Amino acid sequence: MFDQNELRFEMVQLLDENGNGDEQELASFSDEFLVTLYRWMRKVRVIDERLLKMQRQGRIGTYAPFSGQEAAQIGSVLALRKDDWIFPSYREIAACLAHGLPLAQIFQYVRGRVMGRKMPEDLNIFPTQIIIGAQTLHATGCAWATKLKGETQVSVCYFGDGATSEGDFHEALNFASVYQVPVIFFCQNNHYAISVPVHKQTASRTIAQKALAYGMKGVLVDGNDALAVYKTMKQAVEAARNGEGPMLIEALTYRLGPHTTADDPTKYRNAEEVEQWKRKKDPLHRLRVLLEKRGLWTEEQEEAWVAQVNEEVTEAYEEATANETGSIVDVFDYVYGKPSKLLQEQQQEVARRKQRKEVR
Amino acid sequence: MFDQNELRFEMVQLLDENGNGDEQELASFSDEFLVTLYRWMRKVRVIDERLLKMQRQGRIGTYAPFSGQEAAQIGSVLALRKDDWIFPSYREIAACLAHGLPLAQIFQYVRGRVMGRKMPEDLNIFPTQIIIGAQTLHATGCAWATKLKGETQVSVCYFGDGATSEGDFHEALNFASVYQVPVIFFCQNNHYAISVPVHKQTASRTIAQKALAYGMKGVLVDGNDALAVYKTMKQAVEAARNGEGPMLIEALTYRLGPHTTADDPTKYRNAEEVEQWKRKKDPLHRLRVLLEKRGLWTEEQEEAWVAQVNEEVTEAYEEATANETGSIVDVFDYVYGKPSKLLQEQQQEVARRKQRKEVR
Amino acid sequence: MAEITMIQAINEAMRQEMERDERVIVLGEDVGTNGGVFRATDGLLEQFGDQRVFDTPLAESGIIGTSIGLAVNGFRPIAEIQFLGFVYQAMDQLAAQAARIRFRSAGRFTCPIVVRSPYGGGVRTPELHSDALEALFTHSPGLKVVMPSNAYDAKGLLIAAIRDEDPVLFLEPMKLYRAFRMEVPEEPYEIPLGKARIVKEGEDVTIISWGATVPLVAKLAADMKAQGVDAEVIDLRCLQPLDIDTIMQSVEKTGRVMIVHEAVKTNGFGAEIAALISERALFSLSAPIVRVTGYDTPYPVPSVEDDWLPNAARIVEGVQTLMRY
Amino acid sequence: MAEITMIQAINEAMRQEMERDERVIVLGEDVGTNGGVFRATDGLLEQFGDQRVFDTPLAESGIIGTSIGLAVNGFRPIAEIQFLGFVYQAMDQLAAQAARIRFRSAGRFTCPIVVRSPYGGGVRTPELHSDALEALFTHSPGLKVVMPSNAYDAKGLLIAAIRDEDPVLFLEPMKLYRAFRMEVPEEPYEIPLGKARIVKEGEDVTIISWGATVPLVAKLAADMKAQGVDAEVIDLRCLQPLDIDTIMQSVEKTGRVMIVHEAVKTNGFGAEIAALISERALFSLSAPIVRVTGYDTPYPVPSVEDDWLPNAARIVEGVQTLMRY
Ligand SMILES: Cc1ncc(C[n+]2csc(CCOP(=O)(O)OP(=O)(O)O)c2C)c(N)n1
Ligand SMILES: Cc1ncc(C[n+]2csc(CCOP(=O)(O)OP(=O)(O)O)c2C)c(N)n1
Ligand SMILES: [Mg+2]
Ligand SMILES: [Mg+2]
Repeated sequence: MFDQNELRFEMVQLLDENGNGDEQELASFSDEFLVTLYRWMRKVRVIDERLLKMQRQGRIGTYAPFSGQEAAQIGSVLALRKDDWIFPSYREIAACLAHGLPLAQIFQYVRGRVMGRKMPEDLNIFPTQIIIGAQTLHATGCAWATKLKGETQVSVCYFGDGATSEGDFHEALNFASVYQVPVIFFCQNNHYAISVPVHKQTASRTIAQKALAYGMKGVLVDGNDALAVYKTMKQAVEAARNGEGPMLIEALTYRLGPHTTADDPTKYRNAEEVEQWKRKKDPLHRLRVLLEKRGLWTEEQEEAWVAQVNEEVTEAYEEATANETGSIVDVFDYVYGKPSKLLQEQQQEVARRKQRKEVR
Repeated sequence: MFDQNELRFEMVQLLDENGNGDEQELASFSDEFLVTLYRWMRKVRVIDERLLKMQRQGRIGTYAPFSGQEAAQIGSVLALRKDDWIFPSYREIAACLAHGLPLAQIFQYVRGRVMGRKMPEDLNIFPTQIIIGAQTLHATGCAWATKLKGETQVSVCYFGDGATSEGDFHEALNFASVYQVPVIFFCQNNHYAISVPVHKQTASRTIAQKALAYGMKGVLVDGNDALAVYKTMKQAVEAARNGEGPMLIEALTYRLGPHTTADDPTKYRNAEEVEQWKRKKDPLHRLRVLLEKRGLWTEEQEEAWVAQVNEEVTEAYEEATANETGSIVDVFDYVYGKPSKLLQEQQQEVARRKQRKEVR
Repeated sequence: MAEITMIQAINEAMRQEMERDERVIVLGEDVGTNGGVFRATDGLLEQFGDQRVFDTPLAESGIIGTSIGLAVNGFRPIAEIQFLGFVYQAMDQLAAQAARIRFRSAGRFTCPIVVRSPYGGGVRTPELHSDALEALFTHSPGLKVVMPSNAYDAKGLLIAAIRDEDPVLFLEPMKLYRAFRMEVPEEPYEIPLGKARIVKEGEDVTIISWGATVPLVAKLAADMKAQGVDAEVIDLRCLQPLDIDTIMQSVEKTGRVMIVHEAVKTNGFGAEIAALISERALFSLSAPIVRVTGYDTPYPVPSVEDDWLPNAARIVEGVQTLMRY
Repeated sequence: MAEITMIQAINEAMRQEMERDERVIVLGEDVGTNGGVFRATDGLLEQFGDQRVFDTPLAESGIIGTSIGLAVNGFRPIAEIQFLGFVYQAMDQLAAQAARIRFRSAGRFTCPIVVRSPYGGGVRTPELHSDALEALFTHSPGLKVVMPSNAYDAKGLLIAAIRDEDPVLFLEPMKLYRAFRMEVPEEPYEIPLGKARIVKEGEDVTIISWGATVPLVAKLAADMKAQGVDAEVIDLRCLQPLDIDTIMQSVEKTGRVMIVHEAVKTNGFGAEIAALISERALFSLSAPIVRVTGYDTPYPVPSVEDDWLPNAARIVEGVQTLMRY
């Protein structure tokens, strides 16, 4: 009889909520790395807050904030090589930035511009996925290609707790394990899929244990502990790179904001719960405590850094909006390599309308 | 870390390949039950062989034989109450017969007649499913309905090892466990999905362990041991009936014949392997040995029974073919409760053609 | 009579049917505690409890597939697909399973489920949230396809859909959810599935539309009247079953036809209507049929969607073209 | 030149492309050891090994979804969906993912995959093995849809499809796999996607068809000639892109049109063709367009399928009707 009551449950944690941890373990992280990690996390938090504000001002469209999940996203991406592939969903803006996506490009995306989902040519980031779970298969196929070519990139697929209920998640993990391809399934279990709490999503005690269904390895990690995430990811990525196959990582975290700017989270979760996570378990807090203990960070540095990032955001916004291109005429260029005659007719019609200023 | 190497693997077996087993355990089965069980298994084996022959004679269409899987199908169905629901795929003719489907109706089905998939009104059997895995969700929904109504039927879903790779399987087990509905997922792992061996289907060591992904219980049972199947199923069904939720049962068995009459199994498996299963592990053999040991069955009885079943088959075939009804005109009656005007027009056109004898 | 929005009408229809018939249940993503991402199911969990309203796991095939089992075993599920673009995930369960249960079982089993789903553009959604995919289902025998364009119709059609013995896809134009209010009777009523509505009678040209595009067409038809073109506007309301008689009567009268829909042009339901009309009334046509539709590209990003959707300029131009004959 | 069957031509096309381009790989259920349930991939595993030919797990969404990742990362996968009726399981990955990768990424990524799948009736298969579902995909921008009707075309079209930069759905009429042999050049050749083939020139009536129904139509057209009706028969070969010019030229000439396909009538691709013709050549039509198609029911059981499919009686009657005008 297989019964989850007989499984051993443990969660990888290096740094607890108060910034304490096993000294020897912590000593393995260089000062430089810790500062880089923290800078990234603070930076994306500022960006997230600015984007939220801009959405309220009507400068960008519906937005899915990621605050609270910085450790999971930054911690995991910093463990990657520049040429590794990542497969983001709508909530992985932090991961995309850390993997090299320019901020100005993010603005193209959140402003719904034609070129908004075009990733720069030298960046191995798949276009943002909206369909929950669909990217798990793309990541698996991409990693499969890497393996067949004898190359060494790893593919990292981001998704949420809700995504684990989709059939595609199942098919992806199964294929990945059957073919032993270098893909990491990185689940940010932020406790909710819009309004649905994870205990209504699945009766399994963890997401990580779902790996057992595929003969895959699964790890549960404290997703608000950037060091634990980094270390776990590093190990998983190196194993995958060495041909040891895929892994499922569950990073336990929490979305502090609404699902998107169209969502009212007070409908489905209470203020105390959110406060708990905000006050006690903030992923930035514990890292900052560690930095301060090591004398690596001060309030002045914090302020300067925040100011600098704010400046960057403003500049990127201005750059992105200064000469926004892309009109309805252009969308016809990206349906096929060569449009059919009937499609060309439609494009010509639209081009005429554009000349007549009927459309933009 | 979750790792299948840390799981404990065991398989329920009461009667080994030579008809031996724990005496006390075996004593719990009445003579009458053992004879009934064997009679059913022998009966459906004869039917399967006859159907295969009839297919070669062109009397019935493509056929998916089940020989080798009698213990799994009969053992599991005999553990059910008459009003329990079963959800068969194309290979579960034995299960359907044992649950009460008249043989004549089977002929309607395998001869591709219009009424061939109509289950009798008093029988809780879902129409045969062709789409691999799709019925897992129907069974879950049906069991959910039972629970909501406060009734006590159990739904039993049949499917193969290949079906476990489909997204629907995953979604079904997840829903079933989240809502704790009275459904048993009964997987006949016959080692192949057409030509694909189960080790190419999944990297998990068993199908049963996949239950862990859903916080469900999973059991591996010797699917060629009718007693083990019966006992395991009985326990699962009683638990489900008592509100203890769903279970996944993997019955390890083997398809002795081709996937269907259109399949050539020599393309993908060797004769020795088949011989092994045929000679050493036949599900009928070990039960017959037990019966003979108890003095419950003789060669004469065997011959008489086979002759009787053969007679039944001939009669059922004659009954089914004597007045085969159902024409192309009728199919329009089953698209909607009330056909649309445009559909009526089409039906009238066809009816005119029938009068003109252009169609049957 | 109260003036309510379409989303309120939809909510009211479900509530009243749940009060009337305890076999009616609601399931889908976020339909319970959250009351639906558009609040279509607001208050239902509170009123009917968690044995009639279910927040399901995030799995569309699962939602439709379990609904089939629920329906066959005595319930009348109303399943929500959160946005129609996600219905691709449930295509087998809808088009190959729900649609064919009656057929497959030669009438032994029926599958009375309603699949509600918001669709349609103009509201700046992320990718795959705006696609109009009705034509996938008009090509799937066994399914009914209903697409209301206003609060009154939405209530009456949804009640009829819930009471129907067959699976009904009920597609709600999200742009119209709160676009205007309308007098809607408080008591339950049915609008039979398969009856089109003549929004405006006219003599010169027939404009056929459904769902999201109807208010725009109706408004333009009113404007045109002032300019001397008397358009008849037909709101199909239901694509399957189709009210072929109302269409043909109008076409015979006007001889000029425009079809307006948001779905991409090629193989949209507009193609079927154009084909039916030219099959049945070719020689009554004074002019080629005009289709004003989405273009043959995937639904584009927010910054250009208004220029992709059928708009006033294209519709007016189309009518002018028709009147030139 | 060797005389080969369509299935041999398909096999040869894959083999030759795999020899030419090592990025071409094959994956699907039973395509390796078994060589495919119809033997389309026979011998490929032996020749190219298990790093180019893959027996996949039983999961259609998985097959298409991983093909997308393989394609974006440098391969040119040929994925088999064992029977077209199972494509519903992969609808999202096909119509919302593969079809939109280029669009979504504004050209950064392309998705050169070929999805091969047998379809069509008349061979007494179980349920959902015979459905003609091409219209679901002609309504899905970003996909190309190719449907050969003979060995020569199958080889040239499949090679073109494999070399194409966009996702191509390649639908093979299983009834024709071994129905007849044909001279097919041994060397690889391409038939450009989007060029129809005039099977028989004629003056009186245009019959448009594709895939499974073409041989029947061609045969009947030959018979009709003897009876004084000179039909032009067009085999579309490719529905997307569509050879609109060939269609229009023929229609302008004959003024009478019949469309024949196996798919159910409502919203089949015949509807789109009828709509296009009446949009572009209304006044050239002497008679209403006739569609001879599957009926608007699910594909029925074997004992009645021949009476459900377009057959000789219906096609001949349709031509007679057209000629009466
Ligand atoms: C196939 C599909 N179904 C439903 C949705 C609507 N939807 C968008 S986000 C979301 C919840 C996702 O939850 P989770 O996977 O936990 O990710 P999170 O938003 O928490 O990061 C839902 C239901 C969708 N985009 N795609
Ligand atoms: C969705 C779907 N994909 C593919 C098929 C074709 N097919 C029919 S049976 C089969 C193998 C099924 O294997 P398994 O689940 O192990 O059942 P078994 O035949 O061994 O009883 C396949 C691939 C199908 N019927 N449905
Ligand atoms: Mg979540
Ligand atoms: Mg099997």
